[in-house]
Amino acid sequence: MTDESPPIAPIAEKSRLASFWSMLRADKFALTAAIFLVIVIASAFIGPIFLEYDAGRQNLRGRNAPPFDMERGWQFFLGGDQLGRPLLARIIVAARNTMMVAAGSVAAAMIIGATLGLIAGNSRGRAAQIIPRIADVIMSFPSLLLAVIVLYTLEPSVGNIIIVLAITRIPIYLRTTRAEILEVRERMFVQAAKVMGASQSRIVFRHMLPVILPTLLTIATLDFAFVMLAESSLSFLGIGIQPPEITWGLMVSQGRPYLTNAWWLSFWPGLAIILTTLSLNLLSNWMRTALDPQQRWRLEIGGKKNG
Amino acid sequence: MRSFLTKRAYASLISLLFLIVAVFFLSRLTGDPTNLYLPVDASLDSRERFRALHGLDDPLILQFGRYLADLAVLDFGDSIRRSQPALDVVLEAFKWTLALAAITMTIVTITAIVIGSLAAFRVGGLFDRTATFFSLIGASAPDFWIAIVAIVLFSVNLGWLPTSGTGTVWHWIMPIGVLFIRPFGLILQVVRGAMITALGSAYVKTARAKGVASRPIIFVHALRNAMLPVITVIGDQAAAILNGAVVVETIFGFPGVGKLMIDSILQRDFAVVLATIMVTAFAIFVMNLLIDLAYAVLDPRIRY
Amino acid sequence: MADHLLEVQDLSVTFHTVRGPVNAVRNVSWHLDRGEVLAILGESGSGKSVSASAVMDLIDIPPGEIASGRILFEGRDLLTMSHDERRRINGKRIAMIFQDPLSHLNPVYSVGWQIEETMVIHGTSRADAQRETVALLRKVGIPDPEGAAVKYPHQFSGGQRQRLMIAMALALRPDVLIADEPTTALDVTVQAQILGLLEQLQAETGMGLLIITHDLGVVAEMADRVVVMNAGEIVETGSATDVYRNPQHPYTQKLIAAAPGQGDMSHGVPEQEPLLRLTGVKKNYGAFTALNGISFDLMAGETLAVVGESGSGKSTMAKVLLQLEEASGGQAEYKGRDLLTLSPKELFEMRRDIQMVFQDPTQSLNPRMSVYQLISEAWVIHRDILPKDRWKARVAELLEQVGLLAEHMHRYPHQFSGGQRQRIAIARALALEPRIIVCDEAVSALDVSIQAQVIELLDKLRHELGLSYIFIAHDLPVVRDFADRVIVMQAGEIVEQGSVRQIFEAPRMRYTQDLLAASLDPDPEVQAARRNSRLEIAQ
Amino acid sequence: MDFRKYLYGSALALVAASPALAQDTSVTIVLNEDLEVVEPCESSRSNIGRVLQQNIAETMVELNTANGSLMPRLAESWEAVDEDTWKFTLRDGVTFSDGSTLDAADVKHSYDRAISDQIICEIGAKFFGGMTLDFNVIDDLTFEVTSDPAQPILPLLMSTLTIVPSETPFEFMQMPVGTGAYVMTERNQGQSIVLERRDDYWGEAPEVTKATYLFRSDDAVRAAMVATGEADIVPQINEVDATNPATDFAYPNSETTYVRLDTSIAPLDDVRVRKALNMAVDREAFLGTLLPQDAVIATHMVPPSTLGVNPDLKPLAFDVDGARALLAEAKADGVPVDAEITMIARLGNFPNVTEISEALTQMWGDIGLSVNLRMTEVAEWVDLYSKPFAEDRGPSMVMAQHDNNRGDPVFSMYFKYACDGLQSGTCDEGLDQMIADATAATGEDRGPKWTEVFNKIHNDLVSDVFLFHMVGFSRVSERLDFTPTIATNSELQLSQIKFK
Repeated sequence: MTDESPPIAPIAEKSRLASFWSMLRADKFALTAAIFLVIVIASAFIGPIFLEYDAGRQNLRGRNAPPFDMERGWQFFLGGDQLGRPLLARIIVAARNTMMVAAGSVAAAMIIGATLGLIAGNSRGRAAQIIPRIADVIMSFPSLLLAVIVLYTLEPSVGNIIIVLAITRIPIYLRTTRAEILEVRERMFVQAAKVMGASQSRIVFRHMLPVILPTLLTIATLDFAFVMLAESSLSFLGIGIQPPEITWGLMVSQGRPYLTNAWWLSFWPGLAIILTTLSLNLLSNWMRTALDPQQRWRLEIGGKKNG
Repeated sequence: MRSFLTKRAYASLISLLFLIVAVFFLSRLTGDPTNLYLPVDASLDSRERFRALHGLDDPLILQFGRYLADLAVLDFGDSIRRSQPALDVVLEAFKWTLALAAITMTIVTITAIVIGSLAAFRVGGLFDRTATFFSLIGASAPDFWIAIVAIVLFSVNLGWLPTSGTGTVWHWIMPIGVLFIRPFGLILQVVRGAMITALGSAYVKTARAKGVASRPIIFVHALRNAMLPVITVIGDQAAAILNGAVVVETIFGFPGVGKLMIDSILQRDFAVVLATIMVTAFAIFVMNLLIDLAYAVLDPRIRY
Repeated sequence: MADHLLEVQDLSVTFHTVRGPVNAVRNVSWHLDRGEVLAILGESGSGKSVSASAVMDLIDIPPGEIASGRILFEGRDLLTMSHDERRRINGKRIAMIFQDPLSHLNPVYSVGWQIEETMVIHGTSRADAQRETVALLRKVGIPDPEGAAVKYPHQFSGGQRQRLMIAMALALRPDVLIADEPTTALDVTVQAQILGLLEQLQAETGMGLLIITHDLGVVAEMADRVVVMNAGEIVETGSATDVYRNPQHPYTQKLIAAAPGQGDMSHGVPEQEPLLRLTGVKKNYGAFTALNGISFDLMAGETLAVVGESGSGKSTMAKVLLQLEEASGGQAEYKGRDLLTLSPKELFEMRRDIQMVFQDPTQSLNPRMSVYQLISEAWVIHRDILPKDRWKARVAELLEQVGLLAEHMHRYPHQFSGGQRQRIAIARALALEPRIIVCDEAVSALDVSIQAQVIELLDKLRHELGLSYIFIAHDLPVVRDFADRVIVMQAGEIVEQGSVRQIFEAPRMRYTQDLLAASLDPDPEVQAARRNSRLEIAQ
Repeated sequence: MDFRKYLYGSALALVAASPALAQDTSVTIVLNEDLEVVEPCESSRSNIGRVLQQNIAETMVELNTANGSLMPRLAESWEAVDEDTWKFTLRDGVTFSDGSTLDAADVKHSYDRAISDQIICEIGAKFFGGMTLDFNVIDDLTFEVTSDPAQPILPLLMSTLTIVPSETPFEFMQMPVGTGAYVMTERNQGQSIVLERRDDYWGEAPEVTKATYLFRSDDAVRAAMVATGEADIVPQINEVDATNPATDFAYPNSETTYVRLDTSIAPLDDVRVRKALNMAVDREAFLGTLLPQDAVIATHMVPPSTLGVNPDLKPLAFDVDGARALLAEAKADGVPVDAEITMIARLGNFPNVTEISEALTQMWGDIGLSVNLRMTEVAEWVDLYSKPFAEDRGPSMVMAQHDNNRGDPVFSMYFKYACDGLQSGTCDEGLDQMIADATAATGEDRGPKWTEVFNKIHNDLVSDVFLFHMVGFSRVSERLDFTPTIATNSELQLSQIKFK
């Protein structure tokens, strides 16, 4: 390949959004996943506005209504729960809390963990020694105890569950960020930036962070799933979110006693968790490619071929 | 090696001390064990006597000092609930958790490595896609849900396996099976990724040029190189089980530290909580040492 | 026809990629006889290694596909054999060594084990293999062969690793040895030793040797015949001497013309007050002394080359000068100030004046930034150079100045070839309008023809902008063409410095003489003469 | 490591067809939680009592829960000497499992242990607080007990005191010793306890020779274990799992659920609001839905078989409009009915507690009250349920479950209704006096006096929202002849289990 012939034809300049869209269309799995997630997020935003009342309305005499029965209205399409409330409506309404808990704790953990990791990775002083120890302590601190402490001293609100889950996830981001920074800070382009006189903060935010961000985002999408399951386990142990708040995890946990005679109570919210997790995994694979200029062509080319 | 060990032990000890302080004081925020231990209609007088008996009426800092002094002579205090030395209670439970963790992680490691390596050998093939898909699905389902469904299916409906308990090998199958799923999915992905890298590396090309057959290339040349990131994840997952597989232990009536931990937290049996944390922290410390040792064994470039 | 040892006939290999099928090689034919050295010469991407990979069954199918052709080994077509059959030939009858032996040796097994493995899989007993391994190690010149066998690849130097690779390849006395860029990235003196070893071993065993290289010097030193490849096709075949003396194809002509070390040497810049003066610069890493009192001057508009083998302290000197590493002692006087003791603010100002171009543009350009972002970052950092509304125009201007197009500014580094990337890196350095550019092996990773183009560019910019270069290189011919003055470094010290003519025509120090002697000339006759004189000296 | 033992063991177990029951006369019982200690003086805890009470450690007197009468057990007879002294005569020839013979000193020692400062036993704290008993040993088998203040129901109290040998030290036993028909032969913490029949028991030898207790906290698992043949008796299963009429029995478990109202804080200090709260609850709707069909709507704090219960009391009828009218009336008088009321319930208190709380919250919402549900974990709930209450608390209601299977209201009423009662949300001087009178009353007098107390609480004060007398479900293998009763909640006498 000679110097003067560019390896590929020039790419038409597209807006970032449009190019992302075409890359998304190139990956059918990721597209499906994205559509599903958009539906979930839309449910989280507008669902409670329209369905909050229906979702909370009990009907003790019509409990555990079986699914796929359209007579009682579309909201009962997935059946009714142990208090006769429509499952479909409840799943839609619960999307908000579920997403808030998962997104909130993952975002908080990522921001705090990555910040500490950046400090630990870039500092050569005492912080580099102390911060990893903090991670160790958090790692060994039993999350159940943390949950009970918060539950007892505060109250089991969505916000506090976010605190509990966020704290337990901080070490992952802290350790990953630190390890990546230790590697990235030796890279040639960081040196190049230094030679140009770039400030430390510019090097960190403009050069290091974009390089480690895909890794962090990949972990975050996987963590998102993990947090949903952890929240569900806390509910199972009785130290998670409490009714009348609802989350998918709580619904699975509450439906558990009925597994043998009304499977749909825990099945549908469980399916919602599985599908969301799966979608996030697929999307994270896609995102890893899309965010990497060196890999992006796979999707760009694919998009043209398919489009 | 010795200085490495000392340094590690020192760092762990400091972390552990922080942890003890944090757990000791934070756990006291969760209320007085007296109210939980005595019946709701016990008189205020008997409550006072109970507090005095267990030293709960002393200032917190005094209680902590006493605890540390006892700890210095390896006395972990007594369980209020069980009126036994806390360490005995914890070690008894830990035995079970250790067995569970060891067996589960051994099976997970072997299967994940074999399946992950084969998936990496034909990336994008049918085997690869199937393995990835099912490992993802399995890892996405709440574990208590899987556990109950498994009991209903395998014990009640099919009658193949006992529901719970620890009596025979058959009793271990379902708890291990449920615990297996999540680390398996994760480690499978890591093995697959690391093996794809390793199989694409230059030394594999050399091996092929030497005339080495496919199987030794995968399992001798590539695998040992791919193991480093895998071992890290194995360690993390094993630590998670050692810290207590609460849900699985609760459902299958498995007397491990996870169940002990949640019980003693809910019952405010602080000595047991602290002893549990210390025992598991020690176990994880030892395990991390073993992992570092494994690094050094697997990769001659690593020396401590 | 069938009397050739190894013969490739009409080989075409296609790779199916997401971007569609790519023809890696088309209708390639060559042959190799016993006792002969054939070189395949080509630049990166020419497909020069593909036919060798096909011989070794190293092409993954899919995505690769052998579209046509035959590969006859002793008259039998390898391509129609089963994998097992080919496995039995690989390593035993045909062996191969590679560029970059560190990554081609398995890092987690001892070198003894790896050499034994070759023998064991082809039927030697473990005990015999162990004995043989020690003998092999001794033969390829590894000191303490018994001890070396239980060591691991990372415990050897680059040259020793290539010797290990050779030992492994020769374990079963193969009929054919394929050496793919065997000496690239090695120091010149080590390169000469390795090539000497290959020559010697070939003479002993009478095997056919196929050398794949981009380096005319290696061809000149080694080859009986040469096959020149470009863009997947053979453009020219012939005896090494014929092809060099009388190239037929325009590509070959261009390639030979681009070979460095043939032009006029500089007469130097006029005597003047130095722009930069280093005095007694030291750098220690713990007990290890990386720089031991480096002193030199740099004039305005001058190209000062720093040569030496790896580990001589060349790059450390650059890092210290640019304050990427803190000096342990000494001064670097620039514009009346000591660069090594600047305050952060002064340092920031100094950054504008002294810039650097790194060896590997793939690594020195942030892969997640577009060309526009990469170049304009200079003005983000140094706000007073250029108002923002002129950035775009200036980036376009700079890109054109380094021989790229303005419309390239929205692309990302990976979309360019190696040479183009180095041009981007140069444009980035120019964005700050520096006085001095430190080029740390800036052209070493590039193909010959591109190397020449980049050197030409640097030369042009020097004249246009009055730049000074500190040109760190291990490749002497390039230095000969480009430098005004030369510093020779060894083990952290300057052993000799002088004008380029002085160094190349009358080197005073033994070390410099050795360096020059080890350097390969693209002319097979020159190289043959040197070889003879070496032999005479040895005798 | 133990696991190896299990590997070997499993090979044998396989041959023996895995979970089959080894002997015909042994039973396996699955409980929901392990015994933290195996100490007879703790056997008023239901998890401990179910294993130890009467099986290992016996009492002098046994309460017949069917009719509230007292039966002799280790004491052959008793009589009141005067107002505050009772005389007991012990059965002759009773031996402990350690070989020693039962005598009056053992009884005294058992009492001393129960109220000791050194071990704090639950029996002492629960039944013998606020009184002193003085033991006067007459001979080996006879003694007199003098109480201060006078205890008209002293024999009933003695039905709670488990008797241990006088050699027992003042620390919790690791191997319980008692006069019962069984001894503990094996204890694996967190997993199992094995009791085996004694040969030298004073009474008739029970049919069951060996009982293995297993501990499983998950409801579904426990139920499944009888279905799969791994166990014979599960005293507590979840109602939703009680699907097989051949094995699953409902039994009244002596628990009463109610919502305690804090009547000292507005708007709950207004009786109209309290009435409205009662009228808003559609109790019938719970039966057969969130609660078993067999649960009984409650009007008392104690089960219907208790002394003094007035069967004529009827709950306030479900009447949403009436409740709204009452609230409007109260509002007109300036009662802050719009104030947010916190409803506190305890996680896992009883099956469906969360759902029932949610349903109640909605029902109260339907009459226009603003009720906020707060599910808490047990420790916090105990704090909120018991005095001293927080100073700055808002209006609150606590859902609770109360267990009185002793047949006499005295074990409930002071705690739940007196001004100084630890869990009382009420303070009424008249009621205090009536409770004191009834407590002191003896003989025929006692029942009617309690009835007056019940009437006042239910009709005048309306100090709670009574919900239900609960039923539990148990699953019993078809090979056994055993029917759970109201006593099953706190004790499970192996001697009552017969084989078909």
